[in-house]
Amino acid sequence: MIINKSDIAAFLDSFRDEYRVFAPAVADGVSGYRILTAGSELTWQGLNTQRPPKEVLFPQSERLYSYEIGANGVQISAHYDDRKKVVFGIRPCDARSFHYLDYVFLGQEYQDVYYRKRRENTLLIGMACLEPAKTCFCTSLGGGPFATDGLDLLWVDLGDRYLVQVLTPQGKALVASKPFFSPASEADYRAAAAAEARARAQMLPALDLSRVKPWLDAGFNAPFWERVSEKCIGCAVCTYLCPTCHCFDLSDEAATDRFLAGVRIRTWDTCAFPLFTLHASGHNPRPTGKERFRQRVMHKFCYFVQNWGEAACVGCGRCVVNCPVNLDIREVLAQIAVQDAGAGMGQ
Amino acid sequence: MKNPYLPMPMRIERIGVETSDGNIKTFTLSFIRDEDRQAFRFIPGQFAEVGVFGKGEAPFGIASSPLETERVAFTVNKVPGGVVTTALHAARVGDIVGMRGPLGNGFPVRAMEGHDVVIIGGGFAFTILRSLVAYLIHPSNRECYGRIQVVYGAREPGLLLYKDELAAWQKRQDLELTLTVDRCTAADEWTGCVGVVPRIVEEIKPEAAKAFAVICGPPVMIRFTLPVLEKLGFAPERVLLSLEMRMKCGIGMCGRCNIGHKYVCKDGPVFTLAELSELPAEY
Amino acid sequence: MSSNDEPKVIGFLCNWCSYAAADSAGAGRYQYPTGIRIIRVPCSGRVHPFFILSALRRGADAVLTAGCHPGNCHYSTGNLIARRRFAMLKNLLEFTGLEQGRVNLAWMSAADGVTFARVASRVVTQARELGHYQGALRKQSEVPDNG
Amino acid sequence: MDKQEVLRATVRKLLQNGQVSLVIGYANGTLPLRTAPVFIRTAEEADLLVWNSLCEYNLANYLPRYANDRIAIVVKGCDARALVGLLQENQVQRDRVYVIGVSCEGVVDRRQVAALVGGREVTAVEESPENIVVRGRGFEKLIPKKEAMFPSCRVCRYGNPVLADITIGDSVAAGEDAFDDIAAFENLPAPEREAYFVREMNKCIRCYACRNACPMCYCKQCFVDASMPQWLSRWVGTADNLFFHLGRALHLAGRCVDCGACARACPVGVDLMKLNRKLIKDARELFGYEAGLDPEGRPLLGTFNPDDPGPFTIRG
Repeated sequence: MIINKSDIAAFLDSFRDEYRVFAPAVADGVSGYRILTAGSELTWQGLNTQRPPKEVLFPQSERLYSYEIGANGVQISAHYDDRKKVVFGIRPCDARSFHYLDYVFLGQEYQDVYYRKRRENTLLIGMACLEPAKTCFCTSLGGGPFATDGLDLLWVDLGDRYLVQVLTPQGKALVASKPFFSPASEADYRAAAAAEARARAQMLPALDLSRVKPWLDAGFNAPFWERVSEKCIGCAVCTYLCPTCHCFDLSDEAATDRFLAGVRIRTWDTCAFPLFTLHASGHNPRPTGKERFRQRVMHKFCYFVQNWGEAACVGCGRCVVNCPVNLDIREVLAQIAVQDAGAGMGQ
Repeated sequence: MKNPYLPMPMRIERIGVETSDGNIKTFTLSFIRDEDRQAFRFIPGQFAEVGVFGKGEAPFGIASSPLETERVAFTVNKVPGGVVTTALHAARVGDIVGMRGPLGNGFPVRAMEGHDVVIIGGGFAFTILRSLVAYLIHPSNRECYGRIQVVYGAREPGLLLYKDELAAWQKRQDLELTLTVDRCTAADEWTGCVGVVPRIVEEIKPEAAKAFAVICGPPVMIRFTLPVLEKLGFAPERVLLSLEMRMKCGIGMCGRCNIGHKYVCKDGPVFTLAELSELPAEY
Repeated sequence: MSSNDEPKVIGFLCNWCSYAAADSAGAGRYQYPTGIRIIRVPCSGRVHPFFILSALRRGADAVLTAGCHPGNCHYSTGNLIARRRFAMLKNLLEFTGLEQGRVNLAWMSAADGVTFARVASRVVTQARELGHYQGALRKQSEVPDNG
Repeated sequence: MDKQEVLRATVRKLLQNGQVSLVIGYANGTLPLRTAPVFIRTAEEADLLVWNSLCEYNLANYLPRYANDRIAIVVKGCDARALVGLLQENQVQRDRVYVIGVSCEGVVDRRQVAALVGGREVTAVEESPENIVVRGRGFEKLIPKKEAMFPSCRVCRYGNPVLADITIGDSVAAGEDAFDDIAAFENLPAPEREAYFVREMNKCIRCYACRNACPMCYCKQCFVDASMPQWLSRWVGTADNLFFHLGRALHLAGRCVDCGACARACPVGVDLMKLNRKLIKDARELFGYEAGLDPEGRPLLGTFNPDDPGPFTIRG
């Protein structure tokens, strides 16, 4: 299908009564997926936002429930968010990240109800990447500038209009319910295919990760980790800005204005912090930066693959761009790929 | 859909001080909601997140017997700097706390049927072993298992948990209980063994051929007991250990308790020695 | 602010002077406002900046730190350390927009019941005029889509 | 020889003759506009070292980790002041560290450059003594260094390392810092100042990159991680973010050397220097104190003067 660019503001505004529309935008100098109050606010020109879209489904801080203890026990009320949402202009790599979050929050014995309620009520309208950045490496991880995984619709910018690729029944229903779409022509499809070829050609060659998992399987004790992690300062930039990092903390906040009442909150947490694994006894299974850095790499490129069949990385490049000391995960992976196969076997 | 983050409200029914230093207390909790009481079933070795409202939650192994369905007991060691354990120790009978669980895998009590069981515990970690022993010796289960030997050690007599129960167990014919302490004074009037747990295990020489060994205790005890079990011929598949890790969610999502690709909260806390040898030694 | 909506003032009072002064204010029946909640500290030097930030963060409308006159510290120099630290803290807080009068420092001696009553009244009166503290240390940015 | 060649030769010699076993310096990064900290252990690796205006990190940050090694470290003027602070606070032993000072004319700030090119991706950069040229898809821009520089560098008075075993490069002229930025902000009405900080704090994601990039933030347990008492909520919001940044700034009062490592590490551009430079200004104006100049000196807040000003004390 085709939608004209002149109709975009009206298209976005048509959601307003029923949905909250999230789209990439800059506020106070920081880009992220933010709620649009009017379609005309859509001004984003860039590729990946600084803040990852995971926060639409998994906010950095959220209240899980409130409690109040009374004479007859405790009143517990959960805070769910089941409002309808559209994420407009999400990049293919970011959309794939939701697929990984789904494994963790929806694919196990217990389901994360908070995540599920948001996820079920969210439509994803993707925007193909015409000019991937030099820090993009989605093609190394099975994605691509026009990848469709996880999306309901994928839009391709054709200058004065978008070609709309319908990917799910929800996407189909959405297109059918709005008066802005018309059938695409053969020429439109050819233009989109050419744009994809151009975008792919602009990307750096994909990393060969075939040797990474096999080496990591045996590489836990390799001396490699000492040096590769040496410049890491142990902050949370890479993990907080990662669209697939899902680790969190649970804590209680007592109300300051009432006795015996408060909330349980969930906040992002990270394997980069020593407190993450510190036992109350003082013992820490990951006592130094080396173990913590190793955990991040292992979790993404070894353990996650073992548990779910895919690496927990979409190649969005946020960690590459934002690392305060230029510890580039692409370089780490490239180094791993050339490690001696037996190097990690020793205890 | 059930929300795994919502705690069951529980009332503290009894608080027993276990040790002479007062740092270990057993909290017996009763269900406030009937539906929770009816739904809560567990196997020995499972744990629960016990929460003090306003302070937070921490994981504790369930110390009571699975066959006791009216109440659930946890034995809590007060850790300096431990927010939840400190708050629990300050709690009083009648207070309301939260509980989420049961969580984790528990001991493979079905697979252990038809076998001898050698239970080796040290210090505070004995709490889940108490649950296991209570389960095994219950009249409805006892005949499913062979010989049951228990070795339980503490630094000194005053630090042994569940003293009344231990006394009752010592009188039983179908349970061989050996208590040991690292040291004691005359004032303790101690009549049990003196010596560290690994040595006692070596002395009593449990038969490995058709037995499971279950070990819970401080790392140093485990480190020195494992070679003893190996020498006695215990296969790594039949040696069970329960691990401790910092945990928050208890359901494999929050990401902090993994050892390699396994999560202690959902894949454990009970692992066989064979399973552990496949994982990185990061615990 | 109505009279039953009194400001909350946290007073960190040194054991050796202002705490005793508050006591003697009571004994001497000098009136001071009920809105001041007293926390006894061993020395004004014990009052870490975080105590003051924390008080504002968790509900105080104003904070008073009171210690011995310079030169009279029970530990000889605690109050002099406190004075420097307080200068940096107060300037920084006011730089970030906190109103003057929210954080205060006063010196007094143990016998100064009258002084204590006057200082306490002044701090509470100021706080009453300023109204409840609702500044940046009390604001909670909401995650836009958190139900 | 240019500074970089002298630097490499110096390091080669230090490693060859065994004077040190490790050198911490700068190497080329994987991105334009970036260098990366590098840890060098052999003379051959000395060629990895670079010196240019992208050497933005304060490498003194890594020193406390290597308490048992004899190491050499490359420092700019501000980094040397941080090192002095660490010596003052007994975090580093002077005789274990060989200090390679490099006179510095300021570092390029990626954020300034990004603003000057409208946020477009920079794919290549070239440096000349006066300018940098940045290129990206469909653009090329020549930027005078002064404009691309980190703001504190523009008024830096300590381009020449205050402490060094060897100083590379000619001495640079000292700048003049009248703290105009802070003074201007002080003159804004209080509600405006508060609104500014509310906006800045709302950006913060509490990744603690600022803390971890700071050489003076070496506490074994940071106050943000304390649980008894728990000063901060885990909730990431205005109030607790401000508590964190005020708390951190106050911990650095009289210790911060204005190197800006925190601000450059921040992924979301929180204006951290506003807080830090206010405290630097006050320390200078109220107590005539400057951090990181005297290894034998005592920290500002660990000492006092009986005549310290106290105009703020209230009377009954």
